[in-house]
Amino acid sequence: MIGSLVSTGASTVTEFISQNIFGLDDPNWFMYLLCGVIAAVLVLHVIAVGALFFIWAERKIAGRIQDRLGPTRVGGKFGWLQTLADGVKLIAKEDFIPRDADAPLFKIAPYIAFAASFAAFLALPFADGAVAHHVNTAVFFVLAVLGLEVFGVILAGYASGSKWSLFGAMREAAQVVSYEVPLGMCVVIPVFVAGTMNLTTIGEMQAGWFNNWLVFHDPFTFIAAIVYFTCATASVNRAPFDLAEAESELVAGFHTEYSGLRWSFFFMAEYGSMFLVSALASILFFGGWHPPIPIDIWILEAFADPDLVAAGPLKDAVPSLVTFLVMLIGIATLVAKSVIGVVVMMWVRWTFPRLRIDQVMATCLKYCVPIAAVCFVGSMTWETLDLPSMNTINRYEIHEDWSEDLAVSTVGEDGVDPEWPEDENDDESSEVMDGEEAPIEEDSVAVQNGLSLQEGE
Amino acid sequence: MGILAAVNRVYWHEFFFMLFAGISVVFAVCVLLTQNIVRMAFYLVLSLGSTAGLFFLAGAEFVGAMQLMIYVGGTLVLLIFGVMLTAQQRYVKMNTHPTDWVLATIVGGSLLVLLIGAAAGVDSWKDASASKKALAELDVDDARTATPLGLALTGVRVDKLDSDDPALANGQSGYLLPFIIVSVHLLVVLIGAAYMARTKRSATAPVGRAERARLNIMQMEHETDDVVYSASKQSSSSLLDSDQSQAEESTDEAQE
Amino acid sequence: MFGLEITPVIAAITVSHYLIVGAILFVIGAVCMATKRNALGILMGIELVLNGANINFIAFGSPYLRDDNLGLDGQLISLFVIVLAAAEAAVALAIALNFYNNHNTIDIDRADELKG
Amino acid sequence: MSTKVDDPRVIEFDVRTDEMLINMGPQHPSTHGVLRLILRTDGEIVSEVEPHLGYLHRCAEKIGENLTPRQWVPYTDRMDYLAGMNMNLGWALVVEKLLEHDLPEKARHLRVIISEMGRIASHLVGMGAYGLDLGTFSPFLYAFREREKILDLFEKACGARLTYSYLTPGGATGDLPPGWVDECRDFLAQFKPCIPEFHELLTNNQIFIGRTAGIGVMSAATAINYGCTGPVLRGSGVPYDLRFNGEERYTEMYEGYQFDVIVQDPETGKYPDPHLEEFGDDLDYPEIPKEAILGDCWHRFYVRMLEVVQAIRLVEQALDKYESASGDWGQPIKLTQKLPKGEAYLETEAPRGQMGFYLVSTGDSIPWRVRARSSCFCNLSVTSELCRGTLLADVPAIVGSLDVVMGEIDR
Repeated sequence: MIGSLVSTGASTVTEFISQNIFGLDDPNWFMYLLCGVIAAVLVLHVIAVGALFFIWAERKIAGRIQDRLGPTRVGGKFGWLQTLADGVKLIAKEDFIPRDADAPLFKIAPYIAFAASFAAFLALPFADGAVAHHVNTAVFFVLAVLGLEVFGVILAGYASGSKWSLFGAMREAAQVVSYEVPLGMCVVIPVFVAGTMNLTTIGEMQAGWFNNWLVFHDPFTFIAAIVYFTCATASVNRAPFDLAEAESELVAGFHTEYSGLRWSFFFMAEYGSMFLVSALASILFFGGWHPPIPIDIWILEAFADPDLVAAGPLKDAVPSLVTFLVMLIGIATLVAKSVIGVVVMMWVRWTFPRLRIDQVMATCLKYCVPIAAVCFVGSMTWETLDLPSMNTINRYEIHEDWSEDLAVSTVGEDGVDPEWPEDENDDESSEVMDGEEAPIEEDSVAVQNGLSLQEGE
Repeated sequence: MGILAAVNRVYWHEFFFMLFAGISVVFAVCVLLTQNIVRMAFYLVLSLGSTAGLFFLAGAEFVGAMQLMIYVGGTLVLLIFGVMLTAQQRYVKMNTHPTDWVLATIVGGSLLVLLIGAAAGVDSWKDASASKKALAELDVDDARTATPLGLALTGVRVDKLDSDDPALANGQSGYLLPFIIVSVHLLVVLIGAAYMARTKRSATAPVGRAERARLNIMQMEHETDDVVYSASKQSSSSLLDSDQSQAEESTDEAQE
Repeated sequence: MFGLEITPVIAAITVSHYLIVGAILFVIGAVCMATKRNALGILMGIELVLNGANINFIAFGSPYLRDDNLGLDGQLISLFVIVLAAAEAAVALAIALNFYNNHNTIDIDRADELKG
Repeated sequence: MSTKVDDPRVIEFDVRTDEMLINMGPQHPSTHGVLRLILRTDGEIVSEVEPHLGYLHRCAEKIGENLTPRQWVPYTDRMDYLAGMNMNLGWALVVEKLLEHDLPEKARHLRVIISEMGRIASHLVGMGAYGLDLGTFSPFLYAFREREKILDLFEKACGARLTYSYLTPGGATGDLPPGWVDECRDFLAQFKPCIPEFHELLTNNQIFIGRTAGIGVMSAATAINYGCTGPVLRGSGVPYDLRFNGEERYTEMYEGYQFDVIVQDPETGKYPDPHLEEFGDDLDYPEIPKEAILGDCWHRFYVRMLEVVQAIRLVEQALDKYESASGDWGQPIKLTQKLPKGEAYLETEAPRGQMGFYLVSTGDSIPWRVRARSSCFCNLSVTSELCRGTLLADVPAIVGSLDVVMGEIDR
């Protein structure tokens, strides 16, 4: 039960700590609590420190784009500590509630937005094994929880008692609800190419050279990646889709009446979400925590014990310190890729004018949804017909070091897995697709296939 | 180390169960008691969200995520409707008659007693040893139900492959037909809802729209004292061609 | 000495516990449906009722609680419930909107036009 | 009970919603100063807009009736504070008209240089701030970067950056300092390549076109009926520029200059070809997008952009003429110069349109009546006509395209 709830990702760490520091064979509740807290604090820092960095970066990037310097004073030449100074200012600011506001909802709204953004990080793997909570349906979970952020915005807009805020909230609601459709469709494409909703598995599949990234799987995934990024920009409410806080029309939209620390919580949530959708894009399309050049594989191969290589996955054949090192490289890679995504969002923000609400809706319904649907069907056809792909996904390599049981293999779908003859697989899958009864004579294959799927997923 | 060893990890289940169940029930009661629609919807979100926590706890990860996404996300729409339909008179209250409360409490209480009696009445449901045993044999794989669920919806039950029942062991008896029925049902429902939400596009609204607008404006004028509007100042005579084309364009936008 | 001899404050969670939570949510939802005059409030009551039922399905299908559990069937049925609840909410909201368009309120007690 | 809304611009919705009255301003990010717009909205759709003025009223005209004409020059600076030079010019010309004072040749060219530079500076603000209205921040800073260079030149000429009081009745307060002409040429040389950048960032940008093309369409008849002038009028296709059509006392200032009135040719549907040889071929001007309708926000914006080019042309010609001209920069009239009995009215083409000053004198050195006819006041009055039935986000776009300055409206 703990495994599925508290912190499976940390459970290896938990065992490590309890065995080496406290000398316990079986980790007890205190260890789990400790490791849960550690995981929570680490994730919190991704958002809090991330927001500090991104706000600074946004100013610096905006400054450079606009032919000026940006912050230069606080914290030395580059103004590193500008955000911190701002934070101090925001904390010291008077935190008032308008007379017409619905006070309880007004107070709680920023925390809802922040908590949603924070909770979505729960299931986001930063590298193989570096995940706060290993959710098997991580993609789904992240999208679902991220979608809850809009609650905070709507409550803020409603509870402020200001018409501008209400406008912002309504725009945000319409926008986010609409953009979840193409966003979900784009996310499903890598999911069925990989055959799993498990982000760790999807990430591990794309190990190796950059042509293994799912964005290069077929032309449709390539388009889907672009559509995903567009829709993600819209769903986290960034320019040119930042209608909820359109300052030229709505003063400041949903946070018109907010000030001080509560206001800054909205911003932490926004920057957290930006990082999150970028990280999700990296994992789903851009190779996750694997560098474009397989440095991590080379390191593993260099340290691998030749006797163990044949027995199982590469990671089991190397000293744990090397695994840890590779994990750190992976985390750095993923963070770098996500930062690139965030920087692109900033670049777009400081370049383009804002769209109008009907144009935002038209972009979603007239362009993003049909394109995503076509990509969905096209990519599915590509996968079903087994057309040539730039990817050489070797699914044998996939394993997750959070569970020993899964170290064997993950089974591919139609014909990708060389273990089974292609024709049998195709027969099986086509029959499944047609909804007909599986022939009894192929029972054994069905059993094998089904069990393996259940096992490896 | 006695204490540490004593508190077995199994108790996390109890802890989180009580936490989620408590939040869920408390906020459900809040939904019942509050009269403000938006707050009601907000409490419902919390209640449904912690129910999703219960689902995670019971090992139904996919259903839990689904609950978050669809149920809680659907409540979002409720919330918006709440705001929209009450924006004219904020914090609208519709008080229930005390008799209704008494009656509802009596009936509801009886039902509750009955249901709890039934829930606690079956011995095998209360068998803690089973759950302890299941927890002791905890295997993370058991929670990995997304693929079996998906296959079941396409008609193949991979989890029944080792069943004793030969009919089930073929991996048949999936949920393909219900799945298709539900899909068609959803489609029909969405089309129907979209159709129903449209009123007849009429210039003759049943309850005078202009009258309401006028009343609103009078009220607003009272609030912003220096605003002077005459509600019936519309001149269609001075329309120019370009303005008409603009109006048509705006109509298109509105239809979108 | 502080070990397992202490009687646990909380008994191990069984199916019954889940059922009781489900029952409470169900009853609250039913009372909500009965007492609210607001159309959206009634809709929320329905959601609570369906949710209470869902908890039962999940509990019976949970491998953690019983050996002879429903397995995937429990989860599948609750999936269908969720989907149908979404469909039901869409229709109900459309009705509420239509009602509001015609009566300028969402107080269902005003829906008394068929009264003789 | 049933009612019918007659105005087809007010849209009947399928879903019945309630109307809201919203105050946009006077403290609102995109109302260009202290303009207050009261919007009657139905959701996102604006059914009525009513501008409220007077938050910046400073009794400038009344003050003018208590000061001598030269003393009142600084007050004209504060009317259209983004184009103070052009305001100075208008007042100087009308006083000179009353005095029947003629300028030396050099002073005439100096005035062309200064007022056209002022036009560039003013249009740069209009352009940058319009980007701001549409939610893009960067063009604003690019525009201000260039404007700052013009202000540097003005500062060298007269010592002030905003309220110049440089062109006064009788000429200017001083000659251009040595080397100024070359600096001005340098500025123009480096400014010309910036124009395509602006076109790329805004005029050609697909989102910009989507936000402006077909929005706030004003027919020529509406523009004339409301008394719109300047780029707003020319954006609707009316070829009216006071530098051509104005009084002789004003148009003779531009005698011998080559420039075009920026207005769409009704036959070819094109603007005067800005591909002038002196600009080289690297200037890439955008085609008029298909969505754009004559008289919409895009056209008003584009007219301003092209007028900047024409102003550069004028300045370049004027610099040459200034260097070779005879005479001096013109001596300002005495502070207590007696005005002849009578009245005078003259209109000039300020960046935002026709700026008229009216002066009645009883023979004293202090005018009996001073009146300013500002362009923005008339341009703004068309707002409620243009905004009816648009979306909320179009209101800043339309108001921004009219490019109003509240100082000039309220005076």
